[in-house]
Amino acid sequence: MNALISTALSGVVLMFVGLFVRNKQHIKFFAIAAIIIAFIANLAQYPSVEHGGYVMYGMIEVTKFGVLFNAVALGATLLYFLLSGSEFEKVGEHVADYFTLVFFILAGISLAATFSNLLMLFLAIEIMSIPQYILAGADKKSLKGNEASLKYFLMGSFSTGILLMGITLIYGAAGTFDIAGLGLGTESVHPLALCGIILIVFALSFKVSAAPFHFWTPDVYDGSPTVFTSFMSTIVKAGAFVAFLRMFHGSFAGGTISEHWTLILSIITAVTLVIGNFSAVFQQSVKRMLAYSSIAQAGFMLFAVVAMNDMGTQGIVLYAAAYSIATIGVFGVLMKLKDYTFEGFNGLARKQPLLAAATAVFLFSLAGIPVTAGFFAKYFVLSAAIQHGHLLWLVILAVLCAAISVYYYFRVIIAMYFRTGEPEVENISGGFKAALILAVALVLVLGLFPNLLLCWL
Amino acid sequence: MLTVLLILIPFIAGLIAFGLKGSGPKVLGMISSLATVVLAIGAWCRFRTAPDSLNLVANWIPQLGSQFRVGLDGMGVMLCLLTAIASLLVFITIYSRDYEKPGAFYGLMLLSQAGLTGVFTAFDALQFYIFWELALIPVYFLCSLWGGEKRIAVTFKFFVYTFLGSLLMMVGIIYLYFQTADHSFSWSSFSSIHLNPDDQKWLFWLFFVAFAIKMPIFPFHTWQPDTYEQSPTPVTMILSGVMVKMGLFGVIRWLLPVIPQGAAMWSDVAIVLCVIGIIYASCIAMVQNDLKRLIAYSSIAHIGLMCAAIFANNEQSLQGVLIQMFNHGINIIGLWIIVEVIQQRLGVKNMDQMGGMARKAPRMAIFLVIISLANIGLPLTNGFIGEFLMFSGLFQYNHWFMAFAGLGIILAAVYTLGMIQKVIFGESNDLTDTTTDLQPGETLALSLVVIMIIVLGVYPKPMLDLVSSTSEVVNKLF
Amino acid sequence: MPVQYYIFLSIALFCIGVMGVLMRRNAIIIFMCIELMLNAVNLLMVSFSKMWADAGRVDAGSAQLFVFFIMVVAAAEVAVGLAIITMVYRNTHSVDINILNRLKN
Amino acid sequence: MYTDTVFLSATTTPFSYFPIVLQLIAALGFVGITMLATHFLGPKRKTSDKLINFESGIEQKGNARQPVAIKYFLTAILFVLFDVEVIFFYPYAVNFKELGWEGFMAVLMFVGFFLCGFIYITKKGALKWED
Amino acid sequence: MDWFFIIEKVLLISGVLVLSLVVAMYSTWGERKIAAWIQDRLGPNRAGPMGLLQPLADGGKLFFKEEIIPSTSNRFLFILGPSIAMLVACMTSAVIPWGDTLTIAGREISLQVADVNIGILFIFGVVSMGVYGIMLGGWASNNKYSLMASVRAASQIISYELPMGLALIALLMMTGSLSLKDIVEQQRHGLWNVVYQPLGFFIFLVCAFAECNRAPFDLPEAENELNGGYHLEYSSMKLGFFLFAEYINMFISSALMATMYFGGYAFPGMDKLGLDGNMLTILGFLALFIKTLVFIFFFMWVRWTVPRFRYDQLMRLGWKVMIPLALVNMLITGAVVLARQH
Repeated sequence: MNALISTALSGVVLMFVGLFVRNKQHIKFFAIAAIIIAFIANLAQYPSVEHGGYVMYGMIEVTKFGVLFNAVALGATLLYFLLSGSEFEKVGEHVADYFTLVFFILAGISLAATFSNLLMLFLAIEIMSIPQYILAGADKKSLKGNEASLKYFLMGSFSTGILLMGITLIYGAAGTFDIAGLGLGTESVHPLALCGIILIVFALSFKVSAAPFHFWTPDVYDGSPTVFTSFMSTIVKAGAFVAFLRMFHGSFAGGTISEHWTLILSIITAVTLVIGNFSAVFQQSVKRMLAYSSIAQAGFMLFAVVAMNDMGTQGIVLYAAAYSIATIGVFGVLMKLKDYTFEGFNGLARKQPLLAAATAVFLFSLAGIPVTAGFFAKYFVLSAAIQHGHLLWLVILAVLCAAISVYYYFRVIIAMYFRTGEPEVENISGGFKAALILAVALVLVLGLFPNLLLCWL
Repeated sequence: MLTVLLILIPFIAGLIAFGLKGSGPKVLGMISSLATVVLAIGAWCRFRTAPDSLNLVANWIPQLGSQFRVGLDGMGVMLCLLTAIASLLVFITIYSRDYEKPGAFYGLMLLSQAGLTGVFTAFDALQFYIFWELALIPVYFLCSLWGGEKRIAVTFKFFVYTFLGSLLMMVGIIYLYFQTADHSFSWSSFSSIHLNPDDQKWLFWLFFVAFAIKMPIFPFHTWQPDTYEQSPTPVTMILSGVMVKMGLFGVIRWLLPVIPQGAAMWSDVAIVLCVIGIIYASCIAMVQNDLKRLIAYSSIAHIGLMCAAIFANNEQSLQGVLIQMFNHGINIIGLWIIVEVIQQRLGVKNMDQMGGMARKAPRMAIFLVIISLANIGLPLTNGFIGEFLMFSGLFQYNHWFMAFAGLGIILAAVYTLGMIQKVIFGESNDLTDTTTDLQPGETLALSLVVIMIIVLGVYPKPMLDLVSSTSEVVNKLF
Repeated sequence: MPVQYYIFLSIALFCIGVMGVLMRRNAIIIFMCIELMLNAVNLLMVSFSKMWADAGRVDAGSAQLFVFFIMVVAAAEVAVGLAIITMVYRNTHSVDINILNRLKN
Repeated sequence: MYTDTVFLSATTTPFSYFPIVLQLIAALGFVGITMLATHFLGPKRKTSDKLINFESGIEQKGNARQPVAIKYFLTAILFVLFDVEVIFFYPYAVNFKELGWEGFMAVLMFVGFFLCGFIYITKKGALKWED
Repeated sequence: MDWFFIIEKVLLISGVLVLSLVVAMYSTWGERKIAAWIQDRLGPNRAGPMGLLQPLADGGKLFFKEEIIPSTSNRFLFILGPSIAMLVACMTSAVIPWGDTLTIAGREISLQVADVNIGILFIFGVVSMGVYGIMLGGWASNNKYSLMASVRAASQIISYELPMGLALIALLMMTGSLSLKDIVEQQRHGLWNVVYQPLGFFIFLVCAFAECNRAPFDLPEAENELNGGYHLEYSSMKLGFFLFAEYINMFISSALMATMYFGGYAFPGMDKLGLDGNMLTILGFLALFIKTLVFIFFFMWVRWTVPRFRYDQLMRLGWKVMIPLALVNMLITGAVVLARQH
């Protein structure tokens, strides 16, 4: 709740800061200060929910999980600002507006983590989505950016329509929007509710870019300004997943109802894993590879939704943190390079050992190699699926895909360390290096002691 | 505490080494490996008096029931000792060499040593898995950075193979975790699970594939000759001397006690695979002209025999395997040292271009002969006792298997002697005429190897005593 | 009138919208089809609200409030969408989404 | 803040709109008949010069269907946004006596955000028509 | 189905439509006369006494003029534009209560076509459609002036819809009903709304001027800039529709203002006269009609008195003055009503 209010207000404040402050560096500092305040405000709420959450006006349910997830999202955004905040001004003139939009997205994410009503689900999804359409097209001159923006907008609002239809049908069956009170799982399933659930699955799959609804993802992520791709493909995606998770755990779990959608969702998961990983292998540009990798990672995060147990809930928090930090880090380094192809990384280790080492750690984390946060993230979601009992085939498939993922992540490592070349790198500031080291430290600490994060849950 | 030190010393030394320049890393590596050897011997002594003092449990991730749980049993002590000795031998051998970026090279070597020791001391499944992976990463970088021409593709294949295997193992570990009564990853909880046979049937493969890739066993072996060939020889020493033992170790520590019925159900299949591997590898080794590949294939054959013996399911064979793990490690490292020497002198790996080296380098020739003989298990060398025990165990299990595996040893004699023939005898040529004999460091390393070969060949009892406890325990559970 | 009529009507409208989105190539028309989908949802939402109100639920008005929110969000989408389409038009002089696909290579 | 208020009293039934339908039919009829009548009544002497567009008597230049100034788009978009915000006041205005001061404060906050947006667009120059 | 009900409604609808048309026709005459009076001229005086037949002659002329559809225009939309404009103008009168009920042969006949509970919203919705007529007409002509004018008109109309809506919300807060009938009945038993809502009325008035494209907001038709505006290419009755629609809109706006702020068919002391229902209803209708005519006169008076705004002035007035003013009005109304409640 605090996170929601503070991020929304920060957004408004930043909007006005942009009107009166001309210095872009100062705007960035404002944004960083705002995110720190939001982070602290969010944590300040923790004691009140430590022994059980509470519902506000039947709309928002503040829980430990919500607060923790918000902390992860805000923390990751802080890191994102530290690493890539100065890239904002390269996109266009309206730096403060970009920050504002990021804050609005964060407000959407905090809503997604705490909603207890279908209305709030809808609003959360939309508050997250609409600013993204703008961010995707922030570079008005770039045709690719235009394309990304238009495509994202059309696909996004299409899926919104589907989501709404799903919500309406469920309302028709249940008569309430309260996710705890839908009561669909108890008796035989109303056909309207069934259609509604399927539509919601489709719509949310769109939002989290799960196959076969992923087709917009590569183009959008590739076409958008890199600095925003970094944000969209990480924190926002995690936010959408949390919405997904809350929705399905909150109201569709248990009883006969879960049988109906578990199968669909597990097939979606499988397809997502396969398509994401196999397509990523064939990419020539690191940015596009990361776009496909985000699809692949979405496949892993879907496990948490399918499995419906505590392990999955813990897993999604950890996964969100691990995946976001690592990907933001990789993007942060990527933006310092001129050439986004794999060849652009050739010989980076010799020229910028720190950057190369940090990237390697991030990629290890993405691949799920132990002692990085990514390992425990994968560990948790796979455990969740194994605990579920009927998803072993999916787990085996996931493991095979994880092995494939090594291929494309390691291409970057190979380029950096084992090939020779003269990468064109921008000047690296001390602040950037410090932020990078912080990110690496986070990845490693979470990789060794995931309970530092999970003990809050 | 001693056990933790065994991991920590190379780990910290490795990290420090990254920052050092010039001959700093060399010295540091030497000091660290000496210290670990001393510690490992200390652990051995401690194991005879107070084995429990080697175990340590500390909280790690309470939510998961995973603990930092290290300990040493007989096998563990032996393998830690092997690891320590191997790295000492490697460092002695390459002391006079200068590698590009020595800090990184020595750092990675030491880190891999730490990872290996971690694997051998882990008594918590999750921790075991993590060390299992960690041992791999430094080796991957070592091979890719300092290896031969085709190093990138080859080591990548190696990495993906083993990574896939270990992921499958992770699935198995998680599954077993949910079967434990107290939701714990500890070895004792794992080994006291009562799994129904159906589960054991498929769980076996999840683990076995991971271990089989690492060893490697017949259909999973394709990464191995390429990798051995392309890696820098010091890395190959670690790979073949210690790293492949991870697979065997895994089977003995984590497969047999945890999934006994599964292992029993599939033991025939496993042994058949091993025997095919033995004969296949031996045959290829016979026609092999490349020295490194020849030794690589011979290693496949030996490991196949060891693996077959594990599944032979009796105490004798198991004891044989355990002792052979150590001895094979020593022998193969000895062989690789010589290969390294030859390669460094001649710059070629092709045996056709060698010949007549006995005249120019008599000391090396002598060492090569002794070590080769030990490798084929001649009596009074260390290889004999292990192979003898394994064969007799295998014989008890099934005559035919034993017969086919025995064929392997005959073939081994053929190609090993062929190799000796080609390398050190025969006509010398322009290339070999310029060669020089061993340098002091190399002599020291090889002398240590030969001393161990002979001591253990003549008096293997301490080693047998050391591992007997393990073989008894495992065999009871099996 | 029975609620089924409304259900069928709005589902028909919704399907027309979906078909339009999937088959048309003009960005503006696709956009209009999306709006049609949203309006179909609004209609259905209100009819369900009436249905549940007749069934005696006191909180059936919440569905009507939902409609307000849908309209607001739709308006926000319109604002952003039109801006994007204008931007694209100014850069490419076309709103055909196939042209955009050609730009990719 | 869900209340159990059903927006608008339920005295109006669909039947109340029936006269409006009648009026629509009447208006349609009037428009249609007049259109047809004028079509048939007027003379038809078409020449090509008569049918070209009027451009103050000079030669026609270019196409009229050109993009107009972006300001107009901006106005349209802003209208959509603000109009929808205005829509929110309607249900409030109908029920505001029951909602009392608490509701008034909520609306005050809403108006505050409304004004924030308003000031923002003003400051950004979106409403500036003088060049 | 009650046939009498249908007959009664059909009659009423015909009456209302004819009334609107006649008022619109004679508004043109009135406008010219008033203009002449203000400018010290005579105005139309040839056709009939005082030129009273002039509107009929104009109407006849429009019918018999040649219908020209420019070759480059979009034929369908070109015809659709004026049709929509006229249709919309005819529809708004449906919810205005022209009087109380008449009792004929025991039947209560309401002088309101339809008393729906969303009356104001209905008018709002229908009026918003009017902009389509202008926009389509201007765009379909394929003429630069027309397009410019229609874009201007659209911008202007939508800009002034916002303060208009906000002004109505303030009214709504006081009355608590969107039904025009309810609003009139409340004024009948109390004071006219203009007393409570002077600011609101002012805002509504200004917006009504802008919505009707009347001077000083007649930029879409600014002859000296745009050659006649959005109906530049139109001729015959299609042009007539645009012109008529404008006058009908003016009439309806006047009636609406009279209804919402000046008591509609109610006049002070009407309940004390002691007349019977039917008589009172007729008097009420007359009262409304007179109020409406006064507003129409006001419209014309302003047109010939105040000069036209510049476009930037127009937009600035709409956005930067009217909207904040309307918001403030709304908040003050809310606060006062709530304070009086307790």
